[in-house]
Amino acid sequence: MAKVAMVEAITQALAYELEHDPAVVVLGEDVGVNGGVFRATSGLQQRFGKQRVMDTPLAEALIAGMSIGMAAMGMKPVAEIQFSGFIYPAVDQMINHAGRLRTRTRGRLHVPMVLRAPSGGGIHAPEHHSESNEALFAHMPGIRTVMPSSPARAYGLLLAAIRDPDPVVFLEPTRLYRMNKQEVEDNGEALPLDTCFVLREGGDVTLVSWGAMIHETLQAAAKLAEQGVKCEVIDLATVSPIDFETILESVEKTGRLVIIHEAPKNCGVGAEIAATVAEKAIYSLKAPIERVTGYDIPMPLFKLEHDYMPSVERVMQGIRKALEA
Amino acid sequence: MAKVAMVEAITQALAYELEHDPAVVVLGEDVGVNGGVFRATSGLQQRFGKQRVMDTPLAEALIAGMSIGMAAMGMKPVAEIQFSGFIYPAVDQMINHAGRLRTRTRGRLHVPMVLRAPSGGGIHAPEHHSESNEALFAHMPGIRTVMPSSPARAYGLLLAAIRDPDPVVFLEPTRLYRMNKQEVEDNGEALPLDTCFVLREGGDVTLVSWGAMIHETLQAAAKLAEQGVKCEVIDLATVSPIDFETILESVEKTGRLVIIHEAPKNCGVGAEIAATVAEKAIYSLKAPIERVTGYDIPMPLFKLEHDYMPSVERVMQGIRKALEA
Amino acid sequence: MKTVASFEIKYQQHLDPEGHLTQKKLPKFAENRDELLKMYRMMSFVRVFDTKSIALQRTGQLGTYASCLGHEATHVGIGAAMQPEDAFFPMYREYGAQFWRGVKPHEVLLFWGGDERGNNFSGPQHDFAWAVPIATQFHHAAGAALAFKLRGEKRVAVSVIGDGGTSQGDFYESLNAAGAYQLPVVFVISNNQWAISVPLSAQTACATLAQKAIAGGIEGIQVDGNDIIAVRDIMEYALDKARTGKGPTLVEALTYRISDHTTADDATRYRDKHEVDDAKKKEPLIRIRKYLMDSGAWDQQQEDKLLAECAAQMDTEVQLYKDAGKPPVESMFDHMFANLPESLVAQRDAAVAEGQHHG
Amino acid sequence: MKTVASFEIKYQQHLDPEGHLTQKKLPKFAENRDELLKMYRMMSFVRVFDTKSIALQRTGQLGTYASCLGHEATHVGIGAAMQPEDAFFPMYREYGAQFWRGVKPHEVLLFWGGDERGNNFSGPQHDFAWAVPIATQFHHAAGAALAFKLRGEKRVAVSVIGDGGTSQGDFYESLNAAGAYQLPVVFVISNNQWAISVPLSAQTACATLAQKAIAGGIEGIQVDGNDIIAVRDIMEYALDKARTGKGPTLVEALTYRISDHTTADDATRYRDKHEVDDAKKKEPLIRIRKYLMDSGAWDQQQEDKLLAECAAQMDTEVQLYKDAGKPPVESMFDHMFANLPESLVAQRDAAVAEGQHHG
Ligand SMILES: Cc1ncc(C[n+]2csc(CCOP(=O)(O)OP(=O)(O)O)c2C)c(N)n1
Ligand SMILES: Cc1ncc(C[n+]2csc(CCOP(=O)(O)OP(=O)(O)O)c2C)c(N)n1
Ligand SMILES: [Mg+2]
Ligand SMILES: [Mg+2]
Repeated sequence: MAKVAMVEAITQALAYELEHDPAVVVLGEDVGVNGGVFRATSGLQQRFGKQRVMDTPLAEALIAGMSIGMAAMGMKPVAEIQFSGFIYPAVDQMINHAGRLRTRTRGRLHVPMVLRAPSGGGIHAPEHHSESNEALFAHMPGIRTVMPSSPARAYGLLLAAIRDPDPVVFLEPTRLYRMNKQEVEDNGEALPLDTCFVLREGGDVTLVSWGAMIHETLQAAAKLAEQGVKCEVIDLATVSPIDFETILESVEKTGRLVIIHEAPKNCGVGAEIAATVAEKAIYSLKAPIERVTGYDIPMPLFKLEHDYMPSVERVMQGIRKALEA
Repeated sequence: MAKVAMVEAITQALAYELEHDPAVVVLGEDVGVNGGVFRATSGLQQRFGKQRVMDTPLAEALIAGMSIGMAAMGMKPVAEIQFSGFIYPAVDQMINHAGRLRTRTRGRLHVPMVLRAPSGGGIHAPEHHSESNEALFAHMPGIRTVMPSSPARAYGLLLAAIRDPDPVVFLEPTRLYRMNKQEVEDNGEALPLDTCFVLREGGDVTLVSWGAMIHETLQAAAKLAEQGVKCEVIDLATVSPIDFETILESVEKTGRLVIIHEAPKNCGVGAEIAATVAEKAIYSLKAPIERVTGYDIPMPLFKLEHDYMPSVERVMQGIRKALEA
Repeated sequence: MKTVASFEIKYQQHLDPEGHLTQKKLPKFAENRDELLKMYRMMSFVRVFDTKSIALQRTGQLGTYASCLGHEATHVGIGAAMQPEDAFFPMYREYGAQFWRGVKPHEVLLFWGGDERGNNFSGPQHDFAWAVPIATQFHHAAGAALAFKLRGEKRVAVSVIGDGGTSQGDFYESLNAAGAYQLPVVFVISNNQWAISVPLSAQTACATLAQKAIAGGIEGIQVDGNDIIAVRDIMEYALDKARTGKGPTLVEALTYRISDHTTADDATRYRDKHEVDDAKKKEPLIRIRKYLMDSGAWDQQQEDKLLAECAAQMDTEVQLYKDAGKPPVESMFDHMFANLPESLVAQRDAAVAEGQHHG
Repeated sequence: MKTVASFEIKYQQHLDPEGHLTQKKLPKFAENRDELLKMYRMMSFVRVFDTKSIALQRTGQLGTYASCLGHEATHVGIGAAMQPEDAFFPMYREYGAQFWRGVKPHEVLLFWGGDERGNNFSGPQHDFAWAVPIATQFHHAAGAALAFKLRGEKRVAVSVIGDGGTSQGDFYESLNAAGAYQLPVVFVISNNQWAISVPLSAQTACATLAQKAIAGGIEGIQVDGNDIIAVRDIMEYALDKARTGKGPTLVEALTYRISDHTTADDATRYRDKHEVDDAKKKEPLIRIRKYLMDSGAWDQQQEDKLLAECAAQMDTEVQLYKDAGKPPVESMFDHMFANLPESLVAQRDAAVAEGQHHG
């Protein structure tokens, strides 16, 4: 089995579903002959034709809105937004329609669509190409928000997202697109949504993260292991709705929680996790919950992007603080 | 001094600034001769003319984007979005430009605009007319989000918002527009932004709320006072950035915190407050922090809206839970 | 400078405000009296529905309601031209089109009465519910049309927008995409001259709204929206064109909002009485009734009978609406997702308990 | 059906690809050789800048960079027609216009080099920085124009968008608002035939992009965007019109993106070599150089000297860019608000400490 990078795993998942489900179509800006600016749809139009893999006019509200219309008519559109910093024109359609159509019609219509977007920083990109905005979608009722952190999870979760009968926002960390290749069996097996993945077990402190920051988190855990600290690392994966069961179980065991995310801190997904854990497991907590996050500023241009994004060092500091308290 | 309702206090603040600052203009859908669908701009066009109080074409992205252009050229636009459920097309302009222009240009340009919108439920309105979406804006760097809860605070905070050199999203609880008239001196005195207001002092439990829910919160506090429970009630007022100093001081005193908001719970502003308090004041906490909030569903049509919105009863239950823990 | 492109916008009318034919040749359907009568009956019912709904609102038995007074020809004309397998994407006042397609009047009342069950209606199951956020529905129609085209189905998506709605970006994006993909879609502008208090002249510098089609590279046609014959004629033309793969059309129906914007609005604040009086003379029922009577297809006795029937039917519908009661609390949660996540199960249970608590 | 509106789109060209005049009468500025030479010099510098910037990116000394190869006439034409007090709202590749207005080349390099200080530039202080989110800048231009109009200033806002950008709702909303308010604004479409990999024919069914003006009820003109004389001519016309209160214009400049979309793109994946070769024959420098040489205003010696000067100037600018170093960590925070909130002060201090920690 060949090792694949995350972006290839995504292409494989798309190809698998295009091949096995005639209702699936891929659409977005430059997803056709160009195969997407990150090549996530590379070769798909050539293989499945222009009826299945379609370039769209340059309009994100249109991409989301047309996907809703197609989905309600029984198709399964997998739409790409070129970068998550350009997803905002689609917000209206997502919150006012994608997340509401099923409940608005009391189940008569539903929206099996996926809105994919590369997300996050660290790739030396121009302004607006490095945004982390999962919290905006997490706050929207009726929508699932998913962020994979490895090729295998990207493959399995994307399959699940496409097959799910409800809308999923699928944010792909660009920084991981070509990192850490992995063997991924292209067998069409989906991974479960609404479930965390425990990537490393340990009894001293629980680390919850998602997307690209999983890597700084795992590195920090590995470094601390050398010093005898046993971290439990949880990949949130489905950012909303959150699988609190897994997190609470871990915190009950460790008594300490550090949440790591790249997005701004204020009202981020980390806030929800901290708030819920503080509510449900306060008596298990041996220390205040730490959040190691991006700052409450826009992602700066790239000369400073590494001063914005949590480094392994910052993650370790956060963990030490939680351990020492 | 005549008593005025919140909507009149808002009109007065707008009139005051229109009169005293030639840079101020009011714009939006139906704000002109019609005076806004809630009459918040009633009489202003008649008084200040069509050059100062302007109807716009029906396009929210345009309203926000033009306001940014005007503001950067030295005007102080106060734009109205007809209902906060229709604010989403403006999200792109707010997050990608209003909140970034100053830092993008390293201070060369800035955006002294206000984006006003009626917000929240309880007025028996059609779909999309009862939304609480302050958390979306709270998560956006570079933007202040303010929600008044009384005529006097609406007057003083709106003046402050208009005078502030940076963008402010000003969400007005429709449910309060005509409730609880109050004497408000039309003296042009602004209230401070970035500051909570302590509406009721008490040592047993801290209640933090904002907007319309302040009223259920105050009612709950009053009822519990009859039973000898002393609640401290804090009006958050500036929803972002949050004045944690006031909140932490109170929690250090009471040891118990209940947060009440109408918006959905998941990643709401309540999550941020709970997370930060749990981080900074965990050793003062005598009980888990309670959140009494809307559910993670869209505001239902009005037959069920009161089953969605936290009632006085639900607030009291939340407080009792915090007290009994 | 040389001219590199030129465009024309055409206008269609068959019946003038006096009920006289303005063209010699009638469209085929209009030669069939039964068909004309069927449309007239529906227009009449819609008017009764409208009057009664406003009365319900005024007496506290309905929430805010958007009247369709004056739009009957546009709405019924759209509905009558469509096939059941076509898909409809309304804004919020096209009851005439919806009733024609099988939506029940009490279902419309339920919606304005604050009850989502009204959207789980008896019309075609693929039809969309109202789109309150202005112009967003055009994208859904474009997407549905794309689905039909990709699957090779001979179905057409039809959506309606107001004159105010043509200022929204979504409107233009859809027109452009419909042109680029040559979608089987018909976009209708119900140009009733006002967007709440904003008159068309303040909304745009355009002389016609049909000309906005030029920006999408598609055909735009203006039609007398108070003339049921012209509306159905042009809609049939556009639907047939779409169905046979010849691309999208933008139809501007010229009509007038005789009522307030909604029951929450008071149009006397911003609108001249004379303008409204004038519009009342050109409204759609007068002319078709006159035409039918002049041509011997209709008389006062039939008219009286029809109105009585409409009133009776409406009474039944109002009763159905009132009998619906309050939906169960859990219904707010049950249709959020196909598979309700744990956190929502917990919230649902809490809400139900709370609901029982308060009775 | 009667015709109720008709429209025409005109096209302007003075210099054909061979450098021959296509019209007898030249615009006034073009009779002034010094002015033509000034524009030519700037176009030449821009090309040197472009070549060098791509080289910097290829050697890891610059981030992703958007080339302007082939757009020099459009960009310089826009800049040359504007007044300093006018306001410019660029997209992201109009260096020619920006340099003309006083932005320094090293400031542009700073931006693409990942440094916001490039946006605190030496051009007019009211000019906007790049707008990377496509089409959003049109609203800013409309707003600025509204400010100018309300204050009675004789200033014009000018914004540029790409052919792909004309599919965005914001584009149309601005055109419509500019028409409705009769704003002093000039909107320019830099139609370089491609939006990354999407050719114009897939972007829209429109034969011209200028015709999109019709949807806003404003004038639309097409111009040969590779002809510096025609671009400046039409821009002067549109600016004068706006400045004298006669309303907005949409100018479509027909040009071609000879380069990849950006240095992150590889156009050979999706674009035919022959098309590019063909475009190279029609590019803007050849024809104006030929015209100047034919008319005796320019010779090879001057050309060689100019290129040497441009190279030297560019070296200086590159050095300034490189010397800028990394901005201080606190600069990410210091311009968030006029009055930094407490929470940000704390975050700033933490970030600075962290930065020092890592050196
Ligand atoms: C996006 C959005 N903005 C604002 C509103 C509030 N609103 C409801 S109807 C209306 C006017 C619509 O006018 P028009 O499009 O002409 O349709 P009409 O009501 O006249 O049929 C407005 C502004 C809305 N529903 N959606
Ligand atoms: C809103 C938005 N969506 C997507 C992008 C990504 N993107 C950058 S440039 C581009 C193509 C632009 O094409 P065009 O408007 O023709 O301008 P050109 O680059 O050809 O000058 C795209 C899709 C963006 N910057 N903004
Ligand atoms: Mg209207
Ligand atoms: Mg282009």
